[in-house]
Formats: sequence, structure tokens, C-alpha cells
Amino acid sequence: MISISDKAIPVNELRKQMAMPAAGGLCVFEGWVRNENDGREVQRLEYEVYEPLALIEGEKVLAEAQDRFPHIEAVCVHRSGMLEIGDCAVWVGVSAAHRDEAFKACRYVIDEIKTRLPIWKKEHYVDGDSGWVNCERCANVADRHTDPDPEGS
Amino acid sequence: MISISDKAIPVNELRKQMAMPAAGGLCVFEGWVRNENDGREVQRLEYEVYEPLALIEGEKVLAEAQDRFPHIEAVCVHRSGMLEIGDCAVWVGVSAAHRDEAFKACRYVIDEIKTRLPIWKKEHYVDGDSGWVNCERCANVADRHTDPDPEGS
Amino acid sequence: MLMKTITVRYFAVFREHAGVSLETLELDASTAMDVFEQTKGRHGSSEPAAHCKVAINDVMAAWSSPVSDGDTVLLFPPVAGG
Amino acid sequence: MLMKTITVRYFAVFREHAGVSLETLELDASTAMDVFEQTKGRHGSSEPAAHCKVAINDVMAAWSSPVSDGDTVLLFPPVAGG
Repeated sequence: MISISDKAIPVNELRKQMAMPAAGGLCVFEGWVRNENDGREVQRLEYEVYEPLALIEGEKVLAEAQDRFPHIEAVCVHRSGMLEIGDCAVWVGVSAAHRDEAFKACRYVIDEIKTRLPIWKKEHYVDGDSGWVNCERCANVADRHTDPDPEGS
Repeated sequence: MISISDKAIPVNELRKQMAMPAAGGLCVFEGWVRNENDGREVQRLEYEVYEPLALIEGEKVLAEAQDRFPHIEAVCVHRSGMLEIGDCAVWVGVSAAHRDEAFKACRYVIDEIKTRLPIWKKEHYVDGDSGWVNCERCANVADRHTDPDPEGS
Repeated sequence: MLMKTITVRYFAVFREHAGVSLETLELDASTAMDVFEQTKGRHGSSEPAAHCKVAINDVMAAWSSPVSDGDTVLLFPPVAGG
Repeated sequence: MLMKTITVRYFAVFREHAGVSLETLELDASTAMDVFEQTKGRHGSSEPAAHCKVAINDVMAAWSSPVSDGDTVLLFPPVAGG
């Protein structure tokens, strides 16, 4: 199951939900907001999510993981909205009979989530600037307020 | 850091300790007591740990992980004593700037922990029998009380 | 020239550049790619379409997918989940 | 024949088979392997030594490691952590 949340991800409750008597292991990946990216000091991070399609595409990813690694239990929660340094932006948990499937399925889910779901993140830097990640050139970096070259277009 | 504990592993507190402002991700593996192994119904599991050497060998494993994947934070806690179905027997957490190192280092640690530390587990089955895991033939299966072949030696 | 009424939705940097979330336009468009090209002045993308994604009426689509009169076309800049 | 005083510690299934955690024996042993072989009647191992591990005075050792008078030799059956 995948869900999108504009509130702090309840990591402890999610972990408990993964318990199954036949499960021998749980692999969890948490993506956290870092204080820097590409050498720039980050103050906070804003996630924009197009929820209708993020949910559909996310369920596809989880179903693919379950096809590849049968008998696993897989859950993902992704944040939307404004996040601070250290906040959990995405949580993926996979429980399985054996650790090999738990690790591989968890990795599969997070890799696909990051590249396929309609989710965008905007970094707000300590210097007051901001920028959309993966999008240095998109729309001529429309929102770069602090222009490093004030003579430029 | 590695530790051996005869009490329930405080998974929520451990997770919190992994937080670092430069960490972009956390990979956790938890090993749980399953209700069956090799087709036999398990009731509970008993861990025997030779702590002095388990700690030394465990620290070696964590140091190796840090050599291979610099700048990670790695923690492991292993249970000793009697555990019930669903209990967490081992917890490994690795935080890192990027998820690739977090996953790989976490996998490295659990794989090595399982094969190198002086830790043994005895399964107590629902049928009253018991047996040391990985040790079907050790010491002529000294502790198999319910002999499947009563005519045997 | 057969004009179609297409509602275009912009996301993230495209939305910020266009200054609106969605707008309804009369376009001479056969495919999703035509919509992307003909709205460049709005979303301002300097990324090739191959780096972006598109959906038609809330279903992920290919750039070559045909668009019909009344469709809603969603233009997604490069994603960055996680 | 030069006998050595060796304290042998048994773990897990070896301990259960021997009925004691440790005992001090007089053995004609040059290596850790000799100790393993000469105490088979105690720990009862039907596993080859290669599947087991050994430590001397709380330091992991090889089966070919020499043992000295007064050493403590720890015999570990196949491990199963996690």
C-alpha cells in the first residue's frame, strides 16, 4: 500500500504494521532531508505531489515488487508539503520470510518511486535562493531569485 | 557500535540515534523470530551468545563496513536469551548521505554478523522437540528429545 | 486547421513559470508532444520532452499519444521523489 | 609424551553434549585441532572442524594455532546469529 501524507510519517506505527508471524525480516528505507545538496546549504525542502497519479503509479511499483519477490509485504508513505532538515520524506518497508527478498524488494521500490512518481522537490537554500531538484535547466530556472550573474538575461 | 542485549531491542530509540544532518537516508534490517523453519512449527527461539568475542568480532564487522563505505553511521544490536515469535532478534541500522551506501553497508553488516559472531540459536518447536540451527549433525543432535526413529542409535 | 480545446495542467517549475496551474487553450495539436511544443512559451521548458512526462486525463501517456478535443493534458517536469 | 593442562570451554550443542561449560584436562595437544580431536568424546561433534570455530584465550584462532600449557581453548559449533 502506498499513501501520500502532508503530516510527519508515523514511522513507529508503520513498522509495527509490517509484523507477520511468517516474516523473518524487515528491511526499511527512510529518505531524510539533508542539510546540503550539490554543495549548497539547504534550509528546508518542499514536496509537490500530484496525488491521483502518484498513488496509481506507486501501487504499480509495489505490485511489481510483489511479482518479483512473492510473499513479501510492502508499504510506502511519501510526504508532501514543507519539510525541515532531518524530516523523513519517504518511508519504504518490506517484510519477507528471508532477508534477501526484503533487501532487494525494498531497494526496487525506492528506486522506482524516485524516478516514476509525479513528485517534485524544491530546495530552499540558506542563502535565500531556491531551486527545483533535477531541473537546473527546466523553464530557464524560473524561480532562481538570486541571480549569480546579474548581467545575464 | 555493537551491543548484545537480553531485553527487547528498543527499535524506536535506535532509529532516532541514527539521525545526522548530513544523512540523506537510513537503511534498517530487523531479523524477527519466525513461526516456522525448514517446515517445522517454531514456538520460541533461544539465543546463546559468547559476549566477549561477539562484541570484538561485531566491532570488526562494523569497521569493515565503514572502510568500504566511508562516512556511514552503523549500529547493531543482537539479542540473547529466550525470544517469542515476532520478537526482534537483531537490528542493524546504517545512515549515509546516499541510499546506495546505506543499503549495501546494511546488507554487509547483517551477512557478516550471521556467519562470524559466536552466536547460536536453539529452536523450540510446537511439538516439544528442540534443535540447534545450522547444527543438524553436531554432537549427534544431542538434544533431540523426540526421536523420529526410536529404533535408531 | 482543426483547432481542439485542450486543458493544460502545469506542475512544479512549469506551473511557476506559467503563473497558473491550468488553463484551457485552443491548439492545433494531434499528439501530446504537439501540446508540449505549442505551450513552450507558457511552461518555458528548456528540457527536452524525453526528460519530462505527460498524462492525458489522469492516465500516464506517451508523447506520441493522440489528443482529442476536450482532453486534459498534464505536463510533468523531471520528477524527483524520495 | 608432554602433557599440557588445557581448559576447554564448550558452547551451545557442544556444552549440552559435554554436560559442562568448561573443564580442565591433561592433553597431549600441539594445536587447537588436537584439542578438538581429543575432546570429541566430550563435545561429541560429528561436524568437521572446518564447520566449527575456535578461540584461544578469548582470541579467534586457526585450527593450526599452537596451544600452550595453561591455555583456555573455546570450541564453537557452527554459528547461527541473526
